[in-house]
Amino acid sequence: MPKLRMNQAIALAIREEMERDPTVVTFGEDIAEAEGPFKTSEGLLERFGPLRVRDTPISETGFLGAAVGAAVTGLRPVVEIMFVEFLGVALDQVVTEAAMMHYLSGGRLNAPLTVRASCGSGLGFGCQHSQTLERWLLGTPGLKLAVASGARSAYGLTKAAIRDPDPVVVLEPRALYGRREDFEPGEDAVLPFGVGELLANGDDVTIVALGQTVGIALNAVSEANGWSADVIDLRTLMPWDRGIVERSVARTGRLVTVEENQLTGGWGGEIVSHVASRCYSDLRGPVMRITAPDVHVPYGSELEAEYLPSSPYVAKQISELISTDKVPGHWWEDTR
Amino acid sequence: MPKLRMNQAIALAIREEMERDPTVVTFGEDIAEAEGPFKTSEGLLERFGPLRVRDTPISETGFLGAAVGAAVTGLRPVVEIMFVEFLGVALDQVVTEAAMMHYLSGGRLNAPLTVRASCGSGLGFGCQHSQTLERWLLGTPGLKLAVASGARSAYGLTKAAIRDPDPVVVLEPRALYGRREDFEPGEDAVLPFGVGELLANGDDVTIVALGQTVGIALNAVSEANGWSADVIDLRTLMPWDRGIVERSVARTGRLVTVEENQLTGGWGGEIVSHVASRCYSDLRGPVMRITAPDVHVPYGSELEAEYLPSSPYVAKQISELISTDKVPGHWWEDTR
Amino acid sequence: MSSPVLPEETEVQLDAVSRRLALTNDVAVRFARMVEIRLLEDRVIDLFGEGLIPGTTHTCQGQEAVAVGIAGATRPDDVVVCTYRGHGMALALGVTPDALLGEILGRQIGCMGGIGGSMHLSDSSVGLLPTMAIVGAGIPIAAGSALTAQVLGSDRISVSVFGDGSTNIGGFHEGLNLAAIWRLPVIFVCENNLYGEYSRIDRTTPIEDLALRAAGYAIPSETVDGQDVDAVLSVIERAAARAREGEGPTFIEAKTYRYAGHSRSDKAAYRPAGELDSWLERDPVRLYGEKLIANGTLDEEGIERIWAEQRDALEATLERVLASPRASTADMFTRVQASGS
Amino acid sequence: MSSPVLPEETEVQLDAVSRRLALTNDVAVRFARMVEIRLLEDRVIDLFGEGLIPGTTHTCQGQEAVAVGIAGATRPDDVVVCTYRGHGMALALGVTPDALLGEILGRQIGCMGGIGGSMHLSDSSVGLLPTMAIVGAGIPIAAGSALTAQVLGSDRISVSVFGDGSTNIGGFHEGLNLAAIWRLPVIFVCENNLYGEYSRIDRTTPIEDLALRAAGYAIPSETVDGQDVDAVLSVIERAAARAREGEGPTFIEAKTYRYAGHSRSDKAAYRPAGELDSWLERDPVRLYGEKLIANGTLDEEGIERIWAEQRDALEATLERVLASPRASTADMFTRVQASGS
Ligand SMILES: Cc1ncc(C[n+]2csc(CCOP(=O)(O)OP(=O)(O)O)c2C)c(N)n1
Ligand SMILES: Cc1ncc(C[n+]2csc(CCOP(=O)(O)OP(=O)(O)O)c2C)c(N)n1
Ligand SMILES: [Mg+2]
Ligand SMILES: [Mg+2]
Repeated sequence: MPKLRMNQAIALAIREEMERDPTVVTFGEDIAEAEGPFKTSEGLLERFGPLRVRDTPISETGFLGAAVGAAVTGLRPVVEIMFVEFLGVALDQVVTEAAMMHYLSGGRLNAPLTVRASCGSGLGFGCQHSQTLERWLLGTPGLKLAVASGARSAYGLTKAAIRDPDPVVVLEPRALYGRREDFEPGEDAVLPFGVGELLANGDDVTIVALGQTVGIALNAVSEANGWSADVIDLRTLMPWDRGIVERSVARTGRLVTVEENQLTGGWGGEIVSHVASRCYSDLRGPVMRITAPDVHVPYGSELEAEYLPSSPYVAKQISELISTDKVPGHWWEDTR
Repeated sequence: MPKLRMNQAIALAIREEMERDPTVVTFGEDIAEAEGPFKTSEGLLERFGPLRVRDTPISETGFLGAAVGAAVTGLRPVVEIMFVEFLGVALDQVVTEAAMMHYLSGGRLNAPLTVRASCGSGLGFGCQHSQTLERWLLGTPGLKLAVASGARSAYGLTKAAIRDPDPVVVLEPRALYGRREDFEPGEDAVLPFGVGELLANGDDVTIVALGQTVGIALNAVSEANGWSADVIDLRTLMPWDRGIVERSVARTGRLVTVEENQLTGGWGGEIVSHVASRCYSDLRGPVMRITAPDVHVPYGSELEAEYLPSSPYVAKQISELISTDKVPGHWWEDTR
Repeated sequence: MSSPVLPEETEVQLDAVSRRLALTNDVAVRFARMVEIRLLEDRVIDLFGEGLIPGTTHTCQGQEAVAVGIAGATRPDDVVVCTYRGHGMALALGVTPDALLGEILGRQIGCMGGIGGSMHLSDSSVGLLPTMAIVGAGIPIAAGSALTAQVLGSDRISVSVFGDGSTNIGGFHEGLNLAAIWRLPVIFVCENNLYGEYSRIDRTTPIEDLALRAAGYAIPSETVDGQDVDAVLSVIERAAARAREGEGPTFIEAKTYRYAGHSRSDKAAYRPAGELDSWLERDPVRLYGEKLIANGTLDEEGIERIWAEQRDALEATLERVLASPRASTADMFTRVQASGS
Repeated sequence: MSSPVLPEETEVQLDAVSRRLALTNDVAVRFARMVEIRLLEDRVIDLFGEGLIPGTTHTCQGQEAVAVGIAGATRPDDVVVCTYRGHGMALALGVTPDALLGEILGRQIGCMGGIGGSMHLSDSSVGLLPTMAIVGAGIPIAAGSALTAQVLGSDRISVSVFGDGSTNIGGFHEGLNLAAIWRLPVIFVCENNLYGEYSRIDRTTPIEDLALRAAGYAIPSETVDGQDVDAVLSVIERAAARAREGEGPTFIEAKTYRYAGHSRSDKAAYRPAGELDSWLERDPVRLYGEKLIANGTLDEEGIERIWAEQRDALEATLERVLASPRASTADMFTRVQASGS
């Protein structure tokens, strides 16, 4: 089994899909000659040439729009948005154009488009280059949304996204690009959308995590004292795996989401609301969201580390939840 | 007391603020000479002249960006986005630029900018002109978000937005522009942000509504059979009035949100999550979200009416919740 | 002429292709199509006035020659991306009046099933991509459909149709630049009808000659009389030939005028007195009729017959459409995702 | 010189204004400032190399003359909007090395309190609006700050500084068009350093002469040698005079070059052999030093002394900054909203 870094796993996934299907093309800023600002397209230009692997001008609306037009006429474009924040200048093409193409063609056209975007905090890029921003996408009918939690899931989700007939956004936590993971690439590693993964088993609480917080949640559980947890990597937010969460909560009776987002408007609200509403009778205590505070992502290693929920913090909050059956305050409710 | 249509109330609010403060300016597409596509700036050009009341080219990024630059250097721009969907081509200027200006200036600059956008379904404009899209904004640190529910609240929120030192987005449900409401304009009618309003009193359930669903919820309650409800117009989503909701739920023991959004990613998730988490011991039944289905807004009066939760539907869902202590399925869960 | 964007062909779709080919091959059909567009647009305004249709609509009376010129100079397997002001373009490309009125009236036979409405037309059998209601959005989308042809090595081209007001939005700039740097087979057609909504172009755009903007991307440009269908046709033919030869994009500014207001509710009171009248003197439908008489293709009577036939056909269509089933609740759900919902 | 954007002045802020005025009034200071920028940028690269700083940085060695020229030709109450490649511009405008390095090193004395980092500088006392890290975003923002001057009837102007690569994004197009149609007092300065990230301009932009784009908005333009501080200064002075007279925007393309890679991790291997060397021959700092010697303002020894002084000052600054307190947890919360959080 090769030990691949997450960026290598992504490059491999794209390469394999381009081999498999001559309609797959890829473009973005500096992804061809320079092989990607995060080296997620290493070797692709050399292998597939400049017709299928292209650098673009700094024109997110232009090249996302081009991807939409290409997708509905027979290509499967994979486009890179260097930092997810840059979608802010071109969101329209993803959520108002791509996501409506199937509908607006009376079901005749598909827009099999993959938008890859790096996201998240942890590398000191400051407030305009460190967010996750699922909230801009979550809830858009016609769109799918996946979040990688490491090399293996990045590989499997990227391949699934490229094959999917609908537009898909895959978020890639930037802090994980350099981390290596052991896994066997190939058909069996393709990950279906809408299927979460149970990464740890336990009795007292169901922890739902996504992207960068999957590792954080697993570490928290390994430090847990006197309780055990199911840890679910949700993997896709649209669609999301209600079944795996419901089944787990039916056993554990408690739900905690661990997200990288600010508290307000994060994806955790969706999971927590669903469970509080539909699994009420299974609950033996309040649902809880563990998140970052409602502030801009600060610059600087220490502050950024405080911003993101840490494993010890997650463990502490869950311990308190379990022992008191009350939701403890967020750390910043004491701090301020 | 004048009986004003909502669009007249908005024009009056802007006019009064422009009288009061010479730094208030307003611009947008066809808001000056044509007095606004929805007549929300009637009389402003005539009264204040072309230096302060301007038509713009079709350049949402250009004129929103200009509003940001004007706001941090001494003006208070009020800009109109004709349909909230058009923010998709320029979201960056609102959430990544305006909302970070105070932070990025080390607290020295303010960006007192008001973005007004019409939103919502009910007029047959089709899927790209009928959404509410609070989700693009909700959770953005540094931004405020208000939603009008009629002439009175539009007036009060618009005036508060213009006076606010932070960037504010005010959403105006388009279907309400033509509805008249009796109220007394003036200083006392300015509505503070973060303060919800209790519009009906009851014992069995707390209904939280916003924008167009406020009227729907009130109608539902008036049709209620065997139960009564607190109906809260939340008025602002950032910040939102936790206190009024918590106090009400402490009495009623039940929470229902009624929103115009699709189920996934709507603001209801935020309210419901908070209550399910922090007011768990007050609850005597599951929390419930009443929403539209996860589809594009359909064209055509009948389908559009089905899409939006109706008063009878709201009443029926709540009756069932109260009588069974279970959350009934959404209407489309049977239909499909 | 077969195309990867084409799924199973329905009867209506085949009809669209024959309608398109008829227009390409027969100048009388070209004239008839212009008449059809004019009559249908007038009727649509009435239908809205009668309260039969919710929402809004954007008609194109006065701009018929641009639509028919584009359709006549391109192939059904070429791709066209236009806007919410798309009825004329759709009919010209071959979309049937049934499918068009069906869509506007919310019927299942509508070209997108009756759940899109006037602003959202689509027919992949004649290359009409969904018309989008966001200004400028279609411009890079058209570039992208040209990218498909370039990558797959086909000689299909794309045509992007948009208004004068749309040249001020970022998508215009980015779409043209991308098409230029990638040498994509796409024709940008700006229908300069002097107004973006209620604003005259000189109040939003500091230049008169929009071709100047094309120069900023090294894209060759031509300005054409948009009221002369043959002039439009030949300028598009030249641009199409360049595109098919791999010589990249062309920018065409068609000078034209919309007779009606911007949308259903607009009475266009902002227009200077006499402006409409002076454009009516160069009405594209009448001009073309006169030309066909002059060159002996038709006589007065033939012209009159076409008007009459089209009038009758429209009323028959409308009757059929109004009798046909409305879009149903289920239709809301079934086309949200290609992968099933 | 007082400005509505100015709150209470701190010592550091006053210092920034004097630094600015010194530069305006004294050519030797102008030279010293260019040296300061060069040394600081080199040092920043080292600090990142040593792992002392997280994240990324974009330095401007080779582009010093543009920044100093702009600062020298404008007033402290004018407004400047630049980008993430903003260290040089900030220093030129007067921001102190303490405030700049403090920001980069995450200290409370940083010009935005140490929670923004290298890409986010700001000092309203000398008109530097927050530098934004989104390409093109600052262009309409600069237009808007010029709108303030126009509406309030002041003669303040705005300068928008951006790179060659940024001329391909929608915000550029929309910002220039709006400034033109509203005749705003703003100067658009494009620092054409030949690269946008790792892409040479000819691979993303189909024209060589960016002034062509300005013509698309009827904006007058000038191209200037960006390595010659006096040339930059005088072109900006002309544009500023036009703007203050109410004659609207000007577009200036400054031909320049960045010696370092795009950002900390970029070794710039994509550059053709010899390109850097040929630009180094026209190094703006050396050229200006030679000019000052030639016209008798300074002698060789004076030049050497300035380099030595600046070197010492930088090390002293760095020591002070490293000894100063880091941004604290509370700082995360206190500046999210003006209305208190
Ligand atoms: C991004 C965006 N902004 C604004 C609008 C509202 N709008 C619809 S059509 C229109 C005018 C477009 O003018 P033009 O491009 O000249 O086309 P025409 O309507 O004249 O055909 C405007 C402003 C929109 N649909 N999308
Ligand atoms: C909207 C957006 N897209 C992409 C980027 C990533 N990015 C940062 S700098 C840059 C290159 C900009 O080049 P140019 O405008 O020439 O300025 P320079 O860096 O040469 O000063 C890119 C692509 C960004 N910050 N924002
Ligand atoms: Mg027009
Ligand atoms: Mg550059």
